[in-house]
Amino acid sequence: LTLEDVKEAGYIQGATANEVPYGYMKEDGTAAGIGPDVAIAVLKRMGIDEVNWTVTPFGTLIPGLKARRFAFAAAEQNISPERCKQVSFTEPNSSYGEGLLVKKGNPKKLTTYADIAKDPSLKVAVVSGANNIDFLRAVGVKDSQIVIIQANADAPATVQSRVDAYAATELTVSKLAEGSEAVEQVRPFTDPVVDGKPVRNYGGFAFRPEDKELRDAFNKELVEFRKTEDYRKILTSYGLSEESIKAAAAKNVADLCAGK
Amino acid sequence: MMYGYAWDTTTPLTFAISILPILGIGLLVTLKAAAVGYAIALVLGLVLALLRRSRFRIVSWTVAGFTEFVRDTPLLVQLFFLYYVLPDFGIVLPAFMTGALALGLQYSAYTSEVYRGGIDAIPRGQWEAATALNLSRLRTYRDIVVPQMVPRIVPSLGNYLVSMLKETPVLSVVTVLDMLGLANMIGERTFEYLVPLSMVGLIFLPMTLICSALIYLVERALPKSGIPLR
Amino acid sequence: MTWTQYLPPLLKGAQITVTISLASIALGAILAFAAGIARTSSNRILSGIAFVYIVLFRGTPLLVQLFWFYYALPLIGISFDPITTGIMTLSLLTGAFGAEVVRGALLSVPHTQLEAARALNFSKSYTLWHISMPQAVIEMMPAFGNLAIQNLKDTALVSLISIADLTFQAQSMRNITLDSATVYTLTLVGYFIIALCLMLVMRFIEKKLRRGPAFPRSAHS
Amino acid sequence: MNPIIRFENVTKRFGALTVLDNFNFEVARGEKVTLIGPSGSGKSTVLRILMTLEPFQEGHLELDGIPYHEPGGHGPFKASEKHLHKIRCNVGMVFQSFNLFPHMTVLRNIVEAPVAVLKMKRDEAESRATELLRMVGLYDKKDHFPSQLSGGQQQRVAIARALAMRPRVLLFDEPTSALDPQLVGEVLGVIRDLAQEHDLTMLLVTHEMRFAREVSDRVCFFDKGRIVEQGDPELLFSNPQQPRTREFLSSILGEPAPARESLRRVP
Amino acid sequence: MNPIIRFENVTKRFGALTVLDNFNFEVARGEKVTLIGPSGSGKSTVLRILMTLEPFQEGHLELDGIPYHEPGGHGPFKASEKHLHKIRCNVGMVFQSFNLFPHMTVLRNIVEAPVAVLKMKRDEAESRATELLRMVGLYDKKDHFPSQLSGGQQQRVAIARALAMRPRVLLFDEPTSALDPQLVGEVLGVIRDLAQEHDLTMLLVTHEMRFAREVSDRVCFFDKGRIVEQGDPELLFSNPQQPRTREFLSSILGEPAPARESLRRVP
Ligand SMILES: Nc1ncnc2c1ncn2[C@@H]1O[C@H](COP(=O)(O)OP(=O)(O)OP(=O)(O)O)[C@@H](O)[C@H]1O
Ligand SMILES: Nc1ncnc2c1ncn2[C@@H]1O[C@H](COP(=O)(O)OP(=O)(O)OP(=O)(O)O)[C@@H](O)[C@H]1O
Ligand SMILES: [Mg+2]
Ligand SMILES: [Mg+2]
Repeated sequence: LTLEDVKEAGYIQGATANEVPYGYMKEDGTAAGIGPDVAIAVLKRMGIDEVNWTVTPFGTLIPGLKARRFAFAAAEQNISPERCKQVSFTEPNSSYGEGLLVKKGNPKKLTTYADIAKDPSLKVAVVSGANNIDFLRAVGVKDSQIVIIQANADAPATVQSRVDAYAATELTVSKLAEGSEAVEQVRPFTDPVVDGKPVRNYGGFAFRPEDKELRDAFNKELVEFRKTEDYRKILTSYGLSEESIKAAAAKNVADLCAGK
Repeated sequence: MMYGYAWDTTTPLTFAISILPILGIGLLVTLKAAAVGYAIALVLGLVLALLRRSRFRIVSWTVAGFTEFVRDTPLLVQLFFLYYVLPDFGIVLPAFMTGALALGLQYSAYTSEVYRGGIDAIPRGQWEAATALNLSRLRTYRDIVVPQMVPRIVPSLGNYLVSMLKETPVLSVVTVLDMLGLANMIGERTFEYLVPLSMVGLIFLPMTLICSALIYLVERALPKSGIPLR
Repeated sequence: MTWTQYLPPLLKGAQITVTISLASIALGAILAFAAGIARTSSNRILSGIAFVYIVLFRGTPLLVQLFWFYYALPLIGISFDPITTGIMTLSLLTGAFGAEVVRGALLSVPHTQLEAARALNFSKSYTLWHISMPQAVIEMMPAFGNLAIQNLKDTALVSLISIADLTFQAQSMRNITLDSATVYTLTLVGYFIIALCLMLVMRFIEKKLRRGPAFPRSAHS
Repeated sequence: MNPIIRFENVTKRFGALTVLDNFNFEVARGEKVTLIGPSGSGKSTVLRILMTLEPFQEGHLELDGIPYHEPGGHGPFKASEKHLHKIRCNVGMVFQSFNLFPHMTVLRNIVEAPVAVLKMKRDEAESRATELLRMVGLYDKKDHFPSQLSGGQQQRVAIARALAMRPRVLLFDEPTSALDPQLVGEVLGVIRDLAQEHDLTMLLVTHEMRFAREVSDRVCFFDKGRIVEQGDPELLFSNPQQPRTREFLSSILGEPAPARESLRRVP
Repeated sequence: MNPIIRFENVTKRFGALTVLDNFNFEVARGEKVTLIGPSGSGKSTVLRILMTLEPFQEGHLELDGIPYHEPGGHGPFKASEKHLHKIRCNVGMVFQSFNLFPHMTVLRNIVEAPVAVLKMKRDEAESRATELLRMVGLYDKKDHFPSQLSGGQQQRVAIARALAMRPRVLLFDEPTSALDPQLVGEVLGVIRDLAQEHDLTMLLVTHEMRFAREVSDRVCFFDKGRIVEQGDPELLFSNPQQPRTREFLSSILGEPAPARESLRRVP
C-alpha cells in the first residue's frame, strides 16, 4: 500500500483497540482516544480526510495488520524490540508509565509490581496481549498469579471480586478508577525496574513493514504535528501530563527498537 | 516462555513441537471444564426434564421458559453475564466454576430435551403397567423408565459431549485459559498465531473423532436386554 | 445513561447479527444439501470430499476456524472482509452439521419408495429430486430449526474478528458505561427475541411444506 | 354380602365426549363377569377407571368398601396418591398388549412389584414367582427376556405378574386380541384355570364368545356407555332380548355361525 | 414362440443363504402364472430379480429376448444402468405395500413416470392416466393424496401406475395381503379384469387360492427356491401330486375346508 493508493481510494483503514483513553469506540460508533485523534489530525495534514476505523481486541492488532485487515494501528502500542520485528512503528506519539488498579483503600498496600511478587497468594490481572505481563514476570510475579482478561472494561469488576490488582498503564488505570467507586489507582506508584531501568512506555503508530513509504509519509507529518498546539491539546485532554508529552518527543523509534 | 516451557520459533515445526507441553496444559483445562460441565448437564438436564413434566403448570412453564431462554442465547454472553453480573449480587464464583457452570447450564437445556424425548418414547403401556402394579412414582422412574430410556439416549448425549468439548475455548473470555486461550497467548507473545492455532485445530480433530468413535462403541456395548429399539 | 440510551447501538449490532445469521443459514443450507447429497452418492470421490469437509468442520472449534479464515488465509493472499469471512465460516460450519441432517433424512426415506421408483424406471437423479427429497425435506425441518438457532448463537463469536455484531456492541457499551448488568441483560433478551423470530420462521416453513393432506402428522413410521 | 365393585351414577367424560353417563354397575365378591359390546362403547374405560388409570368426574365408585373419591380430594382423581395406592392394592390388570417390562427378565418382571410395593423379601417373592410361573407353564423361561417369548407366553407372564400382587379383583382387557390365532388357546387356558378360584373376582373384556360363555357367571352387553342387557351367558347368547344385542351377537358370531367366530377376532 | 421370461440355471444367494439354486422357469407371452408356496420359499425373490431390484449371481435370465447380464458387465447386476433401464421398460411391478409416492396426488403418481421416463407429453400422459383411473374406478379421487385413500384404493392406484408404463410383463407380489378383508375384493376385481388382456403377461404371488384358481393359466408351487409342482390350477388344487404340495394346500385351505380360506390371509 502506498500513499498514492490511499489518496486514490480516498480513505484509509485504521484500527484501534478498545482501551480508554488510548483508543476506543464512542457510543455513536466513531473512534476516539489519543491514537485515533492524533492519527486523524496527521492524516488530514497528509490530505486524507476519511478513516475507516476497526475496533479489535488488543491482542489481534498485529495479526490483523499482517493479514492486511487495516493499514495501520493507532492504539498506542508500546514500541518494543520484539514488536519492531513484526511491524514498523512511527516515532513515539505518547509516553506513559505503569499503574495499578486496586480495591478502594488499597487493602493489600501495594505500591509497585514487585510487591505482588513478594506474596504468592496475591493475584494480578492483565489484559490479553498487553506487555504489562512481561514487566510483571520480569519483577518475579509467577504465571500462576496472573489472570488474563479480554478487555480493560472487565478490570474494575475483576478487581472488585476476583483479583487483588490490575496492572495496566497509568492512564488506563486512572480512567478506570474514575469510572468506578469501588476501585482506586495506586498512588504514589513506583514504576517497575527492569534490567536496571524504570519502565516507561512509548506508544506509536504501527504500520506494515512493506508499507515503508506510507509509514514514512505519516511519520514526517507526525513529527511536524507534534510541534503544534493542537497536538498538545489532544494529549492533555486525555489526561497526559506535560512531562509525558516531553518524554515522548525526547525518544526516537530507532533507539526504542534497538532496546535502548 | 510460559509455565516454564520455552518455545523455539526457528521453523514452524520446531515451534509446533516446542509449544506442545503448553498446549497440553490447556488441553487439561479443556478436559476438566468439559468433564465438570458435562456432569452438571447430565444431572441438571434430568432434573429439568422431570420438572417439566410436573403437574403444576407454574413449575413446568417456568422450566420450559428457562430452558428455552438458555438454549436460544449464546454461551459467550451467558458467560459474561455469570462472570461479571452475578458479583453485583454478591455471588462470586471462581472463573473455572463459572465456565463449567455456564457450559453445564447451556447443555442441560439440550440434555433435558434428550431426556424428554427419551421419556416420551416409553410406551404408555409401560406407565400403565407400573401404575397397575402400584409402583411409586420414584420406583417407576428408577426401575422402569430410566433403564429403558438410557440405551436410546446415549448416542444423543454423547454427541453433546463432543460439541461441548469444542465449545470450551469460549471460556477464555472469563480468564479460563484452555488450549485455544494459551495458543492465543503464545501468539501474542511471539506474534506467530498461525502455528499455535493450527495446532489447536489439529489436536481437536482427532479428539472429537475419537470421542465419536467411543460413543459408537459404547452405544453398541450397552446392554439392550432385549429391548426392541424401534 | 438510562437503558433506553443503550438501545440504538445494540439495535445496530442486532441488525448485523441478523444479517450474518440469515445469510449464513441460507448459504449453509445450500452447502448442507450439496454435501449431504454427495455423502449419499455412490461416487467415491464426491462422497470422500464431502466426508473430509464434514469431519474437518464438525471436528474443530469455530473460534479456530474463524481465526484461520480471518488471520491466516490472508497470509497466503486470500482475504475477505470481516463480514464475508464471518458469513463464510458460519456457513461452512452450519453446512457441515446440516449435511449430516440431510444425509440422515435421505436415508430415512423408506426403502420401498426407492424400489417403487426403480420399478418405474426413474433415473437416479430423478428419484433423488422428485421422490426422496420432497419426503426427506419434511423430516429435516426440526433439525434445521435447531441448527438455525445454533447458528444464531455462534454469530456471537464473530465479535472476535472485529465485526460490530450484537455481542460486540454490548462489549463496547460496557466499556463506556461499566454497567454490565443492564447491557448483558438487554443483550440476552435481544438474542432471545431473534431466536424466537427465527423459530417462528422455521415453523412457518415447516407448516408450508406440510400443507395439504400429503403428510398427515403421523403418517411416517 | 356387599358387592366388591359398585359404580353408582358414575359419569366419565373425555373433553366433550361423555363415555359413561350415570353408569350403575355392581359385581359380587368372587363373581366372574364378562363385558361385551361394540368398539368404542366404553368397556376398556370401565376397567381403566377401576385400575385408577383414568379419573371420572361424577358419581360414586367403591372397590372392596373403599370409595375412589376421597372427601376433599384434589386433582383429577379427587384423591391423594396414597389413597389411590390403597385402592390399587386390591386390583390387578392384564392388558391387551401385555406391557411387560422389556429390560427385565421374566422372573424380575414378576418379583419386582411384590418386593417394591408389598415389601416382600426377595427370596420369598422369588419362590412365589416360581410357583406362579409353574402355574402358567413357563418355569423354564424364567431367565428369558420378554422379547424372546411369543405373544402367548408374554401374556401368560403378564397374568402371573398381576397375580403376584394377590389382587382381590383381576381385570382383563381383551387379553387375547393381540395374539396370533394359534396362541390364543394357551392364554385362555390359564384364565380358565384362574376362573376356578373361588375368592378371585374377575372382570373380563373379550371377543371370544365361546370362552365368555364357558367361564363367566354373568355377561353384560355394553353399548354407548350403558349396559343394555345382562344375565346368564347361556340365556343371553341363546336368547337375547334387545335388538342391539341380537344385532351385535349376530355380527360377532357371523352369519355362517360358529365357524367364523375366531375370524372376527383378528382386527 | 419364444417364452417372454426365461430363467436358466439361475442361482441367487444372500450371503451364505442360497435362495434360488439352479432355478429354471419359463413363462410364455400372455400367460398368467401364479406362484404359491410357504413363507421364505423365494417367491418374492423371483419377482424382485425380474424387476432388477435384486441381482443374481449365476445363470442366465432373459425377458422379451433381452438377457439380464450384459457381456462384460460390471457391478452386482453385471450390467450397466442403461441396460437395466432397457429391461425395466418391459416390466412393471405392484407391491404388497402399494408404495405410492405420498407427496404426489393420485394423478401425478400415475403421470410422473410416463412423462419423466417415456418422455410422453404431460397432457397426453394425463389423458391416459384418466383412462386408467376410470378403469380402476377411481377417477373421482384423482386429486387426492394417497394418505386420503383406503388401502384398497391405494393398491388400485398402484396398479394404474404400473400400467401407465405399458409393461409387457406385470408382477404382483401379494397385492392384497396388506389389506383389510373387506377391501380385498375390489383389488382382485381389477386384477381379474386385467387378466382378460391377451397381450399382458402376469406373474402373481398370492395366498388367495380361490382367486388364483380363477385367473391363472398355470399355478407353480414353490418350496425352498425350487418349483416342486406346477400345472393347471384346477388339477393342482384338486389333485396335488407331491406330499409337500398337499401339506401346504391343506394348511392354507384349512381343515374345515373352504370357510376358513380368507382367515389365513390375515397375517
Ligand atoms: N384418552 C382418551 N381421550 C379421548 N377419548 C378417549 C380416550 N380413551 C378412550 N376414548 C374414547 O372413549 C370411548 C370409549 O373408549 P373405550 O376404549 O372404553 O372403548 P372400548 O369399548 O374399549 O372399545 P374397543 O373394543 O375398541 O377397545 C371411545 O369413543 C374412545 O374414542
Ligand atoms: N435382503 C435380504 N437379505 C438376506 N436375506 C434375504 C433378503 N431378502 C430375502 N431374504 C431371504 O431369502 C429367502 C426368500 O425370501 P422371499 O422374500 O423371496 O420369500 P417369500 O417366498 O416371498 O416369502 P413370503 O411369503 O414371506 O413373502 C428368505 O429366507 C429370506 O429370509
Ligand atoms: Mg378397549
Ligand atoms: Mg414375499
